[in-house]
Amino acid sequence: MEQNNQKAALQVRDLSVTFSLGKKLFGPSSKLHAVNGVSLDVFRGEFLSIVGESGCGKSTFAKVLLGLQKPTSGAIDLNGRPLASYSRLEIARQIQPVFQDPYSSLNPRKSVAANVALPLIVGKGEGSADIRGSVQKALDLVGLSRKHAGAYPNQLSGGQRQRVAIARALITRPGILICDEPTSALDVSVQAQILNLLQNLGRELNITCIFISHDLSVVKHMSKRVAVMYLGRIVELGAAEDVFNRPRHPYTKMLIGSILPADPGKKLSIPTNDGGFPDPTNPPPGCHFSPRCDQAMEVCSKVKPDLLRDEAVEVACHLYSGTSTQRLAS
Amino acid sequence: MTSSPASETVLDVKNLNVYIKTAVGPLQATKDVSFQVRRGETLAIVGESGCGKTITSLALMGLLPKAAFVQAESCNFAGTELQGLTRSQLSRIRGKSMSMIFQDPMTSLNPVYTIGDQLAEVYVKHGMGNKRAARERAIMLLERVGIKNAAERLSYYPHQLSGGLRQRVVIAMALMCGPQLIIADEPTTALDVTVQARTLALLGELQREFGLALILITHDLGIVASMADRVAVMYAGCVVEAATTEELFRSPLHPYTQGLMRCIPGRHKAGDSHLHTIPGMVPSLVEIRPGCVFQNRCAMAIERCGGSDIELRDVEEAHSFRCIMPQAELASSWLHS
Amino acid sequence: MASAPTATNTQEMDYPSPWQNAWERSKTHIGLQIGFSIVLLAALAAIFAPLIAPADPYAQSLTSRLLPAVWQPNGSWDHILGTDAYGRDVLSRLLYGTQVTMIVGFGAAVVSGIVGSVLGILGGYFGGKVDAVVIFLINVKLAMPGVLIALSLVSIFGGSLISITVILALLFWDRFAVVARTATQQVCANEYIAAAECVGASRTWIIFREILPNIANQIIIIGSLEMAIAILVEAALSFLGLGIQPPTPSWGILVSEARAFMFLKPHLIVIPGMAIFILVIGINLLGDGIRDVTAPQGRN
Amino acid sequence: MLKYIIKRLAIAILVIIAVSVISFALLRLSGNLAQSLAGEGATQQQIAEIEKLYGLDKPLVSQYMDWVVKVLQGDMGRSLFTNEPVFRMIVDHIGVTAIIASLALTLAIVIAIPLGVFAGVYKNSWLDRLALGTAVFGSAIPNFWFALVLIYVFGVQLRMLPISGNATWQHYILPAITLATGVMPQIMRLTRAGMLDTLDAEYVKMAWAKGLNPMTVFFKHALRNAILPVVALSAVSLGFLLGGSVIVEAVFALNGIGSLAYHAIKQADFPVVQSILLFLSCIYVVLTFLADLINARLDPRIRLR
Repeated sequence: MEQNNQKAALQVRDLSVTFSLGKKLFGPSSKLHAVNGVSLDVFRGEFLSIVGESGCGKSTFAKVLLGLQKPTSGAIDLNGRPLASYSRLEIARQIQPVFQDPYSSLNPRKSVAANVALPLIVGKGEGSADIRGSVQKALDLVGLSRKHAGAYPNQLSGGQRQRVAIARALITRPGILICDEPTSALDVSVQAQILNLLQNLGRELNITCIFISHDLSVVKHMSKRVAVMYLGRIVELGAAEDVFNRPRHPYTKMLIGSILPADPGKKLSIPTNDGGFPDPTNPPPGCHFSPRCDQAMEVCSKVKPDLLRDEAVEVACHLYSGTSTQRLAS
Repeated sequence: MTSSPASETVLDVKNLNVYIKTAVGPLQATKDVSFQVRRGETLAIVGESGCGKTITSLALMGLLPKAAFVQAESCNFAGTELQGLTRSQLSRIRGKSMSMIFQDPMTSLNPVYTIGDQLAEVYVKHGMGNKRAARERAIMLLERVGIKNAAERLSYYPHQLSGGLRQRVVIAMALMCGPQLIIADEPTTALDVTVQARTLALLGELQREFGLALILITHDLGIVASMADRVAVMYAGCVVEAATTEELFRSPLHPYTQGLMRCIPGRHKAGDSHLHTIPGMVPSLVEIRPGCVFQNRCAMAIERCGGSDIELRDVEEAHSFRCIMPQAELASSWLHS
Repeated sequence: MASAPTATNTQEMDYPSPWQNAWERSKTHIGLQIGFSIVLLAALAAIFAPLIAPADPYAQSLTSRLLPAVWQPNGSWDHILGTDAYGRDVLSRLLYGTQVTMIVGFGAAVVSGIVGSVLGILGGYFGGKVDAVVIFLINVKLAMPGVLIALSLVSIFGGSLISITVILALLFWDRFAVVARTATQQVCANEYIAAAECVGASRTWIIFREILPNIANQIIIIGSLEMAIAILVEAALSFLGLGIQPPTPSWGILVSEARAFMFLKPHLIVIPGMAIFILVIGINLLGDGIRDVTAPQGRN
Repeated sequence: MLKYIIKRLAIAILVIIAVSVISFALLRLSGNLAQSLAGEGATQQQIAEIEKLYGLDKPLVSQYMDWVVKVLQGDMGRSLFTNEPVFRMIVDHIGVTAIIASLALTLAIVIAIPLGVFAGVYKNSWLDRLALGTAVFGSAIPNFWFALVLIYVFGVQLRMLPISGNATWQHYILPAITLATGVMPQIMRLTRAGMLDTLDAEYVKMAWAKGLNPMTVFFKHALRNAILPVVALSAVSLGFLLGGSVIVEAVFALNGIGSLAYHAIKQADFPVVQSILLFLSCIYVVLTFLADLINARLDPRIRLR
């Protein structure tokens, strides 16, 4: 890999998360493979986006990285050491989240200052005098003023709340920020403010940012590298430019085709042959996308395609792997 | 109604004002909102949360909460003045010649009745035919909106269908009585992107096929660009700019419209460039000052903006905006951004 | 430092804390004020009964049996509410009865509140098997005929203040558990709980610092309702003779003792009955008022 | 659906087992039963004989097992005082209680549901205030005292209704009103809260948008959803009324299961008490199970899971 010389902040190998959905009275218990064999390197200081529709496993993946969800199998290394070997507080000092809903991500019974100071108080890293100063610095960083420190979350607008949530995440200066749909609950004009803020902070504090979103235009604008997920698997991974300019996987093409450009000249392109989103508890065999794919071949519904390099990007599709037909024969 | 020429105006709203009664007196939620929709035409009402776009649609349908009241110069729907209609007169129009599609298909279908019951209900209520006729029409429309095995699906309950399919059922329901006007309030916001594209495409097809007037309420300029013939941009209860879609995207005049368009990611090249932002946030109803509603966030604001209310100015046949700045100055500010 | 544009320049107002908001709202909340006054009055009466009661509530006098109240013919200011069948001063018994009522009601609400909330929070927070056990306990509790169990327990353990309080607490914990459990589940669905987990907060921290403050007002409201019900049930048990034991002046006993004379001296049952009724209404108003003024407020 | 029923059934059985253990244990807590049965001046030998007679000398676990086995065979034992079979006693007394409890529940539902519906529909109107006022009144009034007031007003002053015993149907009216007053507020409040929720729901807005009549919207679309939790509450209330009628039975001199239990408790007639507790719990469990079935019938999200 060309980026091998860069240090990986996070190294994810063959990660799976399986939920048991309770037993049926007769027959086997049904299982949901929310994340299914995901491998991914996240390099220090990069802005990586994970994109996909609801149910593709992107949020579960984020939860695993944050330690909120135990993986069923697979390995994650943080700075070269297994994530499991870190204590809860050590992980907290290095990885922090920004969540989707600014209306539920702050404790309504605590002031802004108390919400922001939470990581320090729990981590007991600094004395109380320092906490005040650190909170102030963190609020400055996200563009909030001193007087907001005494406010309560319900007295702030959605954008301001999201800034508070970012301040809380940054107060311990973590190396990695995981943003799970941080702007999908916000208005367009406010979304732009928050996106700019994240971009500035990422660059100036040299933070590794994992950005999870369903909004392709936001992802296209923000990220250097993109991973496209479908039904728990990464189907395409590469530099944003390559993925958006020359998508390879038919699902990526469909997603990009679904972007509605703010340009009346271009007319809506409709995805064809769309059988609809399959039942995630009983995904189609082989390539999960094959029933919706208009380029599907015989092999697609039988053999799971591996994520393989095709020029600049990696893609999990039989169209781009010459070996698959032979494998079917054998 | 007899058949009418394509240019016939289906809905003509003049100076619609909605007030909400509160403990501190009535608050004005929309201010002098005017627009028209013609047969076969899509009007998009676009704006951010709190701009009054949903209140406007609820006012048209007579679905406002009890605390709200309406004053308008006129609300003419296909020759009928909606203002002053009694509840029962209005309910003869609602669902029959004017129907509505709500945002969230997960909650807009009643969970305890079958799809078939809910589709047939509106048909029978409006005296379009008996239950058997309703059933046939329901099957026809479900097939038309792309639901396979329509006859069988009639006995399904909403929770047995996916979000995308439910929204198709809602669309079919809106079509049951052959309406002249459909108001769709953020019809695809709750759906996944690939489903959104298909649902919008379907809506567009149906509109052409049935010659509907469509009011599309949305916050998404992408949806506006791909669906609408004309656009009204709302901010803080006012229509700040109205134009044909082509015209609006080519030369937006109002500073808010311009700001909104610059905020969209993807207008720039990917990578380092910063997004344009509109500083501050949408004012709440209590915070609105006299004069221009956008003055406190506007980069071009001058003292005069805080004076009297700004009138809607026509620049071309179908393009009007609410700003005191000279048109040339506004146009050049867009070109140089 | 990053030079982020400031988010706002529009608001120059101060931000009042939730307590200030609640205080402001309570100034105009008449129900809360009435309820608070009634409960405060009852509490004062209970605390100062020995000082303000005109007579010994236990002192019997054969010569002054069933004396009329002051507004009735031949009434006198010596016994403002008259005397009962044993010649005891009714006003004094009523005042001392407030002690019993308040102690049993408040005690039962607090004990059941603690037991029920602990179970509910554990079930709601940990979910899974812990939750299944909590739900099962609630189901078992609901399936048992409460009043009969209480009567049996009183007949076994006797009718002392403490035993009545504990027995009533056993009767009422389930509502706290149900409410605390649902409230905890709702709170746990919020992202600030996940955020606290992500900063490495312990479970104790999350339960006491994140969850509890957010469900406290719901628990307090249930507490007020249960206190009211406990007062009613105590009175009923005492009325049946399987509660507080005579001659201790419980309001239920006052009614029960006056029953034999209800056609002759109706005021003897009307007064203690009304006392219960008013106090219970007061507690309900107070609880509803607390809910109204502490309900979280939206931005506009 | 089948899975749902089986799961409910399993839980119901577990609950009954737990209740039987608790009510058994509870009555063994009451000190030395044999001592109290034998009376004050009994000799050691007499006590030992009584222990043997009632099986009280065996370990608690086997006493419990013996009891359970007998109960399953339909033998609930005999009263220590009248020597009547307990089962017989329960059957003789349940009728009166069942009548007043179901009358009370019917009365409460007939008043509470329409009141709750219209209180929800016309929120903050005079009707809503009246409904809430009634609810506060009903839940704050001590029922033994209310019963006395009813007796005084209708029985003594107006001489309209009989006040004690159960000779005619009129005898049931005042007890039923008393009991209904206690459960009516809860049903009213739940109906009202349910209506407020559902009237706010999108599908009700949709119903308005379809041009349906107000009554269709309120009753077909809103109430049908709001009623689901009320069904469960009604079952719980009926169970509560059956076990809670003891006070009303005492005031109106009705000879129902409540007064049977009351006297048995006073006399420490433990076979009678524990059988009544078990019996009422079983009825409660059956009632809530029925409510679950009705709910499943009414709510396709449960039925078609």
